[in-house]
Amino acid sequence: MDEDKGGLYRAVILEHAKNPRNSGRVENPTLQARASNPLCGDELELTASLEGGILADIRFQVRGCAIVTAAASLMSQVVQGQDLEVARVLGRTFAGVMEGEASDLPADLAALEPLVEVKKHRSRIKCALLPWYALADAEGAGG
Amino acid sequence: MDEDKGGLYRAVILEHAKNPRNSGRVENPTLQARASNPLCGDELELTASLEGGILADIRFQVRGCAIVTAAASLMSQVVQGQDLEVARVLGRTFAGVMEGEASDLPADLAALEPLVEVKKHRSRIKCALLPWYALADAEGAGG
Amino acid sequence: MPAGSCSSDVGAMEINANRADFPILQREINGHPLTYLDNAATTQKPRSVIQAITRFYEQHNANVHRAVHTLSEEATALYEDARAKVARFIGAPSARCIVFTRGTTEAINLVAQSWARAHLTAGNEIVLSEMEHHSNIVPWQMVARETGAAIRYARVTPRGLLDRKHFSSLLNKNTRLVALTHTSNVLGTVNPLRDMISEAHDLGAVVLVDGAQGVPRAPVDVAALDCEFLAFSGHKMLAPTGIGVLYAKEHILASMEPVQGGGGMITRVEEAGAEWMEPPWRFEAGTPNIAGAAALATAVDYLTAIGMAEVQAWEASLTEYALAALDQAPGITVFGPRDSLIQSGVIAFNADGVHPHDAAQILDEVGVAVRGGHHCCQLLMRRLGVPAVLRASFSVYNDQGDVERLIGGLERVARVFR
Amino acid sequence: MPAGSCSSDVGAMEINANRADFPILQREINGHPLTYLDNAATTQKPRSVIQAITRFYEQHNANVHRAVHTLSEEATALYEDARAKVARFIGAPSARCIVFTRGTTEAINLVAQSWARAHLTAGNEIVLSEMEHHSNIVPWQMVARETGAAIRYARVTPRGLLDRKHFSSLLNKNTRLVALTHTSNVLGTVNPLRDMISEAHDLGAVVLVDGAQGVPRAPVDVAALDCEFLAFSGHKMLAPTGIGVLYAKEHILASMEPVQGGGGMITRVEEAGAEWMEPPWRFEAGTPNIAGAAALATAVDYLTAIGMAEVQAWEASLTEYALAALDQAPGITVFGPRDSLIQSGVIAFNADGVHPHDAAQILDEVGVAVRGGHHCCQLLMRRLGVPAVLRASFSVYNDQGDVERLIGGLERVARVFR
Ligand SMILES: Cc1ncc(COP(=O)(O)O)c(C=O)c1O
Ligand SMILES: Cc1ncc(COP(=O)(O)O)c(C=O)c1O
Repeated sequence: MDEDKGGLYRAVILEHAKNPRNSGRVENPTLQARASNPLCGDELELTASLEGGILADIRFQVRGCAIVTAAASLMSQVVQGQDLEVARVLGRTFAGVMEGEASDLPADLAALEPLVEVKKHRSRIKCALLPWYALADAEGAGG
Repeated sequence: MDEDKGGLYRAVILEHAKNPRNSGRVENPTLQARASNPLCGDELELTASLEGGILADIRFQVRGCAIVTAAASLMSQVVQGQDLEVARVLGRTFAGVMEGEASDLPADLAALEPLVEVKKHRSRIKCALLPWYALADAEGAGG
Repeated sequence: MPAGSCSSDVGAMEINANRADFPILQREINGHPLTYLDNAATTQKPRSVIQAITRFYEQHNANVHRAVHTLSEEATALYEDARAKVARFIGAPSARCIVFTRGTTEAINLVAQSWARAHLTAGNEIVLSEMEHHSNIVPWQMVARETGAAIRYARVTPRGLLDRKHFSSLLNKNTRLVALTHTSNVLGTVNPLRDMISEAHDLGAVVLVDGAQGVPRAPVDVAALDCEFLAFSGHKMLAPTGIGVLYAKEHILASMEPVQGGGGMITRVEEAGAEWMEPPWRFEAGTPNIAGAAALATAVDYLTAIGMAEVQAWEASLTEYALAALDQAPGITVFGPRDSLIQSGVIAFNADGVHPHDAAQILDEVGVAVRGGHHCCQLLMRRLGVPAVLRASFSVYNDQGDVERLIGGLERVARVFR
Repeated sequence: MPAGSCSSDVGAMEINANRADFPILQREINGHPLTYLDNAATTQKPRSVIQAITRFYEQHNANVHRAVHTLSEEATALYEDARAKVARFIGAPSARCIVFTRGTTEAINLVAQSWARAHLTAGNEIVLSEMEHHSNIVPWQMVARETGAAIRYARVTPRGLLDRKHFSSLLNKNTRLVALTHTSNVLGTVNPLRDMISEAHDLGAVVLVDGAQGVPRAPVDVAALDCEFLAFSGHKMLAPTGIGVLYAKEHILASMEPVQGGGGMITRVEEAGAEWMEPPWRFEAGTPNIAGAAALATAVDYLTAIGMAEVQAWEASLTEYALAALDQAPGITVFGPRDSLIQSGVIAFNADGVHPHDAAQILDEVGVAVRGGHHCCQLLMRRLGVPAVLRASFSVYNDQGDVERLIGGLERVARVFR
């Protein structure tokens, strides 16, 4: 198996893991969630500012493996500027693909293609989905 | 396997099972015990009259399989008129043979030879030993 | 492959094809071919099940969960796929309703220790029947002693049926739990569970079904039965020893505390305490019998390929044949319903004047394996008025030839003890 | 047959002969030969053990106890002989001290639920250590909650040793139970048990040893240790999943109530209650994992033929070799004693800046199976200050080539994450 192409750790995953997009915290977030996978020790915090139902800004702070870090980074790019409820539907669609219920990624999730390889590795699927679980659970911050 | 020779149910065992010697109860016993094997439902009562340490009369009432019935019958013949403590030592010797610790029956237990076959059948060994356990446990009756 | 087409007029030849799948049936016992009729104690295993174990250890062996390497992923998939397959086999809505245990006994004890200990108090009643296996009595006695709940035993009729009226008379608003066997392991009696379960539900009781004999012998559908719990053992349905199943309704499982603590059932451990995983994993502390679960899935495949309705029909036809033959045999007393419509693959009988252990031993001398004893049913023995009985019990590989060898053996028993 | 002569200067060639006995080592993983270094999770099985299972099902399968037919006599003999063999293997005075369980976890839970529940009350203390596996923590937390007893955790030093002084400082006249691992499943640390046990005994405490890692890796003699209880798992010592052992001193076992009720553990059942069989059978309700016990005996034979002292020496030599190699490798942090005199066959480490799961996954791509995670030791992880570590662990079939492939794999990890 070539080290840099294919497999779980293809270049784009590694690139996102090393330089995660939208990393950090949104100041005065209007939406917030924590998610963790105690079995791996992965922990993640999502903060976002919601403007009229739109995810105007979304950021992640991740302590975890390359997959969960890249998944959060890729997700933040996909949902940035999206309607929250639309984004949550996208999350369920992605979960369906990863859990083998649906087979193909729809066009609006094409950016997540590098993560689909993860579904061959049952024990890691949760790493790819953790940021989406956080979005599903996120609630208004501070109030 | 021939039906009448060898095996567990050789003629002498069957004969003792059908016509057990010293069957019944001693009246006013000075020695008495019950033994049972709840796993098979076997039950047995030993009564004896002890005269100066000698088993002057010993009888068995048995509800159980052919092996336990024959074992009680054969034993009663062996110990009838014996010193109680000597008889108990014989019981331990016989148990040693049946449980595979000793290999040969001593001469004074030669009459028990037809029972030795039982030792090939682990689940039945207790049937052959039950009357001897009763003797080991027997206590003075009525007082 | 097992014969696929055993309709109700199933012929010996058709299902006979199965015999070749069971390596142990080649064995000779005391110079005679093995006639194995002790299936209610444990069944033999088809080659495919034995190979599933070998394949696991030669190709996939690893511990489950929590590791990312290939073997562990494979072992986890085999283990969790087995759970899903077992769920489908009994009509459970989800794999999350399936807890793997060592066997029926552990499954029942789990319910007793987790569910019953939390829900029963003095004044509550548990209804059992006199035909229950000790494994469906003793756990309730233990929990009754702890909680102060009382146990009521539904009577068995002289014909060996559960006394339906007596059962109804025992139910009342204090009845919290009803635990009944699907099929008696001594008499073969099949209980009218659907009806009894709905009667128990009407009074608000929870129902556990002991499926140790029922699940291997007939189609069992938990959705149709609507029982809260179903317990059964792999080793009585062509699978290995050491693996069994507790089915429970999902919301009940979710409300239950674990009984054993350890690795694999927690999400977080602190010095002061731990957080449980969700069911079913919460109830599976420690390394499970992984190969056993994988091989149970193979046994389910084997039975499914035959069809459980066909298994049931085949055992009914053998039971009828054997009942008729035992009726002809002199000096044989048969216990139980003697009716293959309500009797499934198990027959209890005695040879008059011969202790069951002696009869079983003499049968063994000609290769016929039956069991004599109380069969872990001392209450039923007392009701039948005997210390012990002989039991012949069938599985998919038995045929009329086995019954004939049993009858021949019983003639020998009579000759020896004539 | 395993190589018989592995003295302390054991050469790779000699014990290498064992590799051919393990069919799974022929497997390729992602195009690479399998380098199995996850032995602390579960070991692979030699052909003789796999064949023992097959032989059981092809020739001897029956339920144990209570039947007189030949197969049942044979199955019972295999099962009870296995008990005797296990007793000899650990220096137990009698087979009656050996209870078969599913594994270490169930063995510890049995002691918690039977012995500890009966003996502990508020004010009593249980002493554990921070390096215990969750299976030697959670059962005590559960019993502590029920009884009001308190748990004290002996600290682990930065070097990964049990803090001997801190341990002593925890012992007092309220200490009823001390439960300690023989060998840490993360750090490989071997605890000075003899000494600690006699100190606990001086204060009147009872001692349980978690032998899950120790029994497979070194000679363990319960008579010499003088512990009251020893728990271990078959699957970590070349035997199948689903079988394990609780050793207990005979008089203690005789004083203990059963935890599970059912067939095979009673002498008499009445409507109102039941009478228990004597130990060890009292603790084995239901049909046990018969084939598993028989195959465990074969695994004991396999290990005995090598010699446990030789196994220990071989693992020490591999540990030394691996520690030296990991020290040379750039960007690797090793945890634990780093001293093969007090470290047995298990090494914890991390690749700097790489999450253990990512490292384990990349190692798997070249066929190297190690485990990354908390290894069921969250308390120890907190003490080490990391969420997870990588772990390589050895068994009899590993050799220096495996270590070299691990090191090669770690270079690959560094390249991927450079
Ligand atoms: C009706 C019934 N219930 C329970 C059991 C106990 O099953 P196991 O021994 O597999 O736990 C048996 C079998 O022995 C049985 O026949
Ligand atoms: C030290 C230690 N204790 C207990 C256990 C639990 O063993 P099992 O999962 O076989 O019950 C393990 C293995 O996981 C272990 O390494």
